Amino acid sequence: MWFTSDPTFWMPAQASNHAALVDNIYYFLYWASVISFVACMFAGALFVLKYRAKNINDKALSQVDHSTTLELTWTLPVFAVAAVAFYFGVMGFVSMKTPPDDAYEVNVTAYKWAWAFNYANGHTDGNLHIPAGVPVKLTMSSDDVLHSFYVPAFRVKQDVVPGRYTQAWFEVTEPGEYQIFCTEYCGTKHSEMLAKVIVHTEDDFKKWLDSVGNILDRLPPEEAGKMLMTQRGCLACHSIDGAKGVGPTFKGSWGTTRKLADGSDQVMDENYVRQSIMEPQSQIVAGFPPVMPTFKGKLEDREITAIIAFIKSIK
Amino acid sequence: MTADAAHIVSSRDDTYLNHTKGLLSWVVTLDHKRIGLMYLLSTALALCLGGVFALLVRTELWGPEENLMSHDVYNQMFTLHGAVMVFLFIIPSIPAAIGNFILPIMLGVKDVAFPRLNLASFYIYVVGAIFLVTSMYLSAIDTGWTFYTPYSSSAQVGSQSAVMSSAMGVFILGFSSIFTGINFIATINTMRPKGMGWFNMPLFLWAVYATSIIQVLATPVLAITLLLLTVERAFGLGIFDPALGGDPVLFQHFFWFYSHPAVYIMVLPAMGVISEVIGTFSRKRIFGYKFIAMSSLAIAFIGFLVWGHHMFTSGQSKLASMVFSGLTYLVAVPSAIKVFNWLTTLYKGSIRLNAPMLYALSFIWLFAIGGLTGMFLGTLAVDVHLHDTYFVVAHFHYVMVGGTVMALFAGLYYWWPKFFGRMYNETIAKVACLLVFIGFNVTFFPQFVMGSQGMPRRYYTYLEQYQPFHQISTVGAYILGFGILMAFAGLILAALKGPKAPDNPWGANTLEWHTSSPPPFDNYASQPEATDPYDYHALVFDEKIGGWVKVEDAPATGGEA
Amino acid sequence: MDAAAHESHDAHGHDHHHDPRLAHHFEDHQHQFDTGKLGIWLFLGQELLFFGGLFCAYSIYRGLHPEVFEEGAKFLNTNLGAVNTVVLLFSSLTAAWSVRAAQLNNKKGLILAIVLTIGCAFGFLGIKYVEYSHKLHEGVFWGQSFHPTREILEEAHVTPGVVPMPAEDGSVDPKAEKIAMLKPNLHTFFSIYFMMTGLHGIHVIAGILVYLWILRRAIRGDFNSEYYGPVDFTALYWHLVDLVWIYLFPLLYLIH
Amino acid sequence: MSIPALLGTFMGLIFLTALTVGVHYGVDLGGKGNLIAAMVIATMKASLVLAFFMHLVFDKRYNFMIFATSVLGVVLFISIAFTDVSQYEPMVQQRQADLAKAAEK
Repeated sequence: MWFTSDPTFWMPAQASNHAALVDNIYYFLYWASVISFVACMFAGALFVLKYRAKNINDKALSQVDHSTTLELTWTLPVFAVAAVAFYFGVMGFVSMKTPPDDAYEVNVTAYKWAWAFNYANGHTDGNLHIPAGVPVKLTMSSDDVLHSFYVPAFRVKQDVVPGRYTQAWFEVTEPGEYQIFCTEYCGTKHSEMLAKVIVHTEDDFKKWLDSVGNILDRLPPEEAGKMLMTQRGCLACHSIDGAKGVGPTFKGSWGTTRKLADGSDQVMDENYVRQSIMEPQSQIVAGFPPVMPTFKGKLEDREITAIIAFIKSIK
Repeated sequence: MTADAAHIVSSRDDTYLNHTKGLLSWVVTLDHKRIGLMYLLSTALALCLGGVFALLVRTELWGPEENLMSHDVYNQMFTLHGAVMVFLFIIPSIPAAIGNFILPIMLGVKDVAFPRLNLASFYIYVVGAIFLVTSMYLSAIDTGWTFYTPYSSSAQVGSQSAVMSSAMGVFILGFSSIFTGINFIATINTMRPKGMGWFNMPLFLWAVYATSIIQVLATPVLAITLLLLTVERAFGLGIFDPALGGDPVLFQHFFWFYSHPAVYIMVLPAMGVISEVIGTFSRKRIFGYKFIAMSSLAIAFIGFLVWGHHMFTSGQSKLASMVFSGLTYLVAVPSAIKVFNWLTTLYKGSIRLNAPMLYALSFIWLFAIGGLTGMFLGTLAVDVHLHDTYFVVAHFHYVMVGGTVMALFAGLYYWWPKFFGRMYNETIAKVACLLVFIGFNVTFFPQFVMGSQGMPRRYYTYLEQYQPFHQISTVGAYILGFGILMAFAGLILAALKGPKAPDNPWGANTLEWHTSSPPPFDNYASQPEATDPYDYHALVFDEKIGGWVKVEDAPATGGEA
Repeated sequence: MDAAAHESHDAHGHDHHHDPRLAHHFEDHQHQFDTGKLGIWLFLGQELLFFGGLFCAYSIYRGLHPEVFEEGAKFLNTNLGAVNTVVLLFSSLTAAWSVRAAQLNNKKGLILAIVLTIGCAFGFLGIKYVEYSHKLHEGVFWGQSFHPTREILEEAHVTPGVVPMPAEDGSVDPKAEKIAMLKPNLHTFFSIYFMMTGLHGIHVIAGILVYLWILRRAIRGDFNSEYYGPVDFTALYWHLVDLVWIYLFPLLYLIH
Repeated sequence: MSIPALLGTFMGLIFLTALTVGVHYGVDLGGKGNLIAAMVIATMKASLVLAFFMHLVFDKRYNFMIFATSVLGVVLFISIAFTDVSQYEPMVQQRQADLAKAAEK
């Protein structure tokens, strides 16, 4: 069963260099478990049926109550299976934790409730774009609470911890799209902190990287703003169609007056938006939780201008 | 043992149940049996409360959309489910409820070593429970039962005060657990009867002894952890909160130093119950007594060395992960030894399939699956894939619910005649057992599959590919819930209306069966001398009283085959 | 309480002992004493693990940031710490003496020893109060509340740059303060200092309360050479409080 | 316990306290020398208290075993947690340095 890289009943398709390795140990344990479980339960059922008391006063056929030989005999296979699993588990783990020196590096920031993948050319994206056939190393940190980067198809998982870096690496052979989950509980929209790994061929990846650089120069500000807000996860909480989210919707919001949590009124203008991006907790709209992370130092001035242009355009 | 009859001097009409009357006589009682029953009542209520949360969670997960509740309410529900089940139900259930009742009688003494401390620990439990449950009114915690920082230490939606209230609740509950542990160790150490050396002790006592060691040595670390968390939350200490230079991974070390051994607080006493039940209903000496006894101690001690296997993906160092993985396998050996010995006990036995035995056999089935899947999670590379998915959820439910709840019912049905002097209805008990067994497997087995397929835990909504598994699981949860209600109904019905139970309905030879059912207030007039607890052939079934008596006390025409 | 009292006295018809201080489930005083002693040692065992958590946090932060602890210790008054050590050691002596007095049926000596122990405990808390109030008055708090005044920073000769020095008017550059708090720093030292000494202080207060109860029973004449368990057990607890301080003193005050 | 034993223990404790303060003020043992000296002296003091004031030398062995097990638990807890944290410490320091740099801006 484990010679296939296609999805099976138990495991999703194998898409990274780690996957076959993990699956081999998984299926080793799986068959060891199935065999020992069936053997034990079969023996148990057999004994229960065969030695059932017919008369309540029937004595047991034997009162033998110990055998050191027997104890050792069944301890040994347990040890053996454990030793094999331990050995391969450690070998696999070490290789998963040791990125090659020539790996392509992407910086990852996790925050409630989105991912930011940061490339050397300054571009930040909400999905992870990587080239196929090249080892990729992620250096990750969180801005707020614990998150965890998980791609089932890669068999890769690593917690993303605030105040420190953690790392993960993998190499994907075939281009395609794969699901990223957050697997460390992080609050309200933990289950919607999803993203995709988009694996390009090496050439396509280069083209993509060039095309996403300098969007501010290439696109009109409204479109650049929309791209930025999608990539940075703003739209995960603020809808643009009027739906109620964790934060207020942007639909038709520009220029309106809103009530803040401290009771004062505030017009939705440039200053307000800028302030809310830099210091979100300072002017919370009444009725919404104070959960937005700050983007201070993460968005350039020009980028904020583009975002404002986009918000203005949502009628 | 001719003097045996003399031990039971109290007249049968004077039992611990009617020795004194009125609510007050229960509220301030120092009698271990009544305290045990009060624990039983409270933990049973906690089980029902936690069960309601579980059903709400499962119902919400029927589909990926919003069915019953919003994100935030869902997060509070699974947190409360975990916290209530772990701290209010599983940890105190078998040791504090059954242990309190049975342990002194098994030792042939009048009470535990420190009766006042025993009552105090019950009230500490009640106070802790009030704190924990109050957190629901303070808009409920949503941190998960693990209280991971910095989520728990930084401001969250509506959970500001709830985290502190629950953390203090669990802090207080910890002391209840510690005091129970101290009490049991002191009792077993100094109050064993004549003739009961360490290796003549019934295995249940070994299991409780091992459990108590963990309670005394691990729980204080949980207490200090939650105290630090509370102070962190209130005053911003910066020990665990990275915004102030603290270390959230250190919190996990603190938390799991207790919470991993705590898993054995939950399952060891369950194993003790099973060891008693299997022997009795096979009418055969338990196989490998010393191995079972020592494996309890081994599990307790190794349990202190494996906490880091909860942290393989948390940012723990490579070195620590490898060491912890290696040590984790050491737990597999004593656990496997127990299972093999129970099965071997059945061989050439004289097996009776009364309800306690059925629950015990179900326990072996479920615990075997729980234990084997534990091997997957102890294996480093595989755990990276499975960690924090439904595979883990299924694994620990198989061990903790499959294990503890099955053993709890095995123990309750086994000792119920002793508790109340009344027999239960076998049909109700067996049908309930079947429902619980089926419901449990239907609920949790699909979770292994979807976990392997990558479904993360603590998810409010999910990708559509997982929906069939979630739906099977939800159906199973309702069967399981119904089965548990029925099991309780069987017990309540028996306590109220059951036919009178003989002193020794099962032919077991541990000391508690040598006193009357229900026991007199004093248990024994003077401490009886211990006999071999597993010498089943010293007893014969007496048709007239419907129970078992000593061979020498049996009527001459006794039904010896 | 009536029902409980009723139970324990009316426990069984043929009472084979009449000493109300001997619980009905023990064979004799020695049995009761041994069991109680085992119980109190188990309790002390859990106390060790309880403090162990704080010692763990201490070891990790000191091991990785020794410079922070060197700076932090400069704020502490070694002389007061040493005096407090002696006070606590003396109280341990009197506590041990109280056990001896009880064993010898010396009621006066017992009362005197307990009074001296309680007195020392109050003395210890008094000195601790002086230390705490000085620090808190100068803004030396724990964690995020750590805002030391210029005066105390100069008084402690803190190495420049470790924490931002407040300006003449007492104001602090918020940016500098935020940066200082990003990693373990003096605020972490004082979190640990206040947690450890605070928890120890709570144990001292608990010890005082228990000793007041023991004092009352001693005056009533409850204890004699046959029954002195509670005196012994309380003394054991008190020695543990001393034991913790024996480590806290060098770990917090004696850092180069 | 006899009076000489009580007083002797107490004098020993006072002497060791004076010694540890004296070493602190008077001697620089370099590196971790002073820490080690302070801990050795503290452990000697603790042993005195345990052995005599808490009568462990006269007591049942089981009580000593409880105490020793607890100490072992604390030592295991601290040493394993410490080993792990110091292993990943570089990842922490790097991030904290980067955060400080970002905050400077």
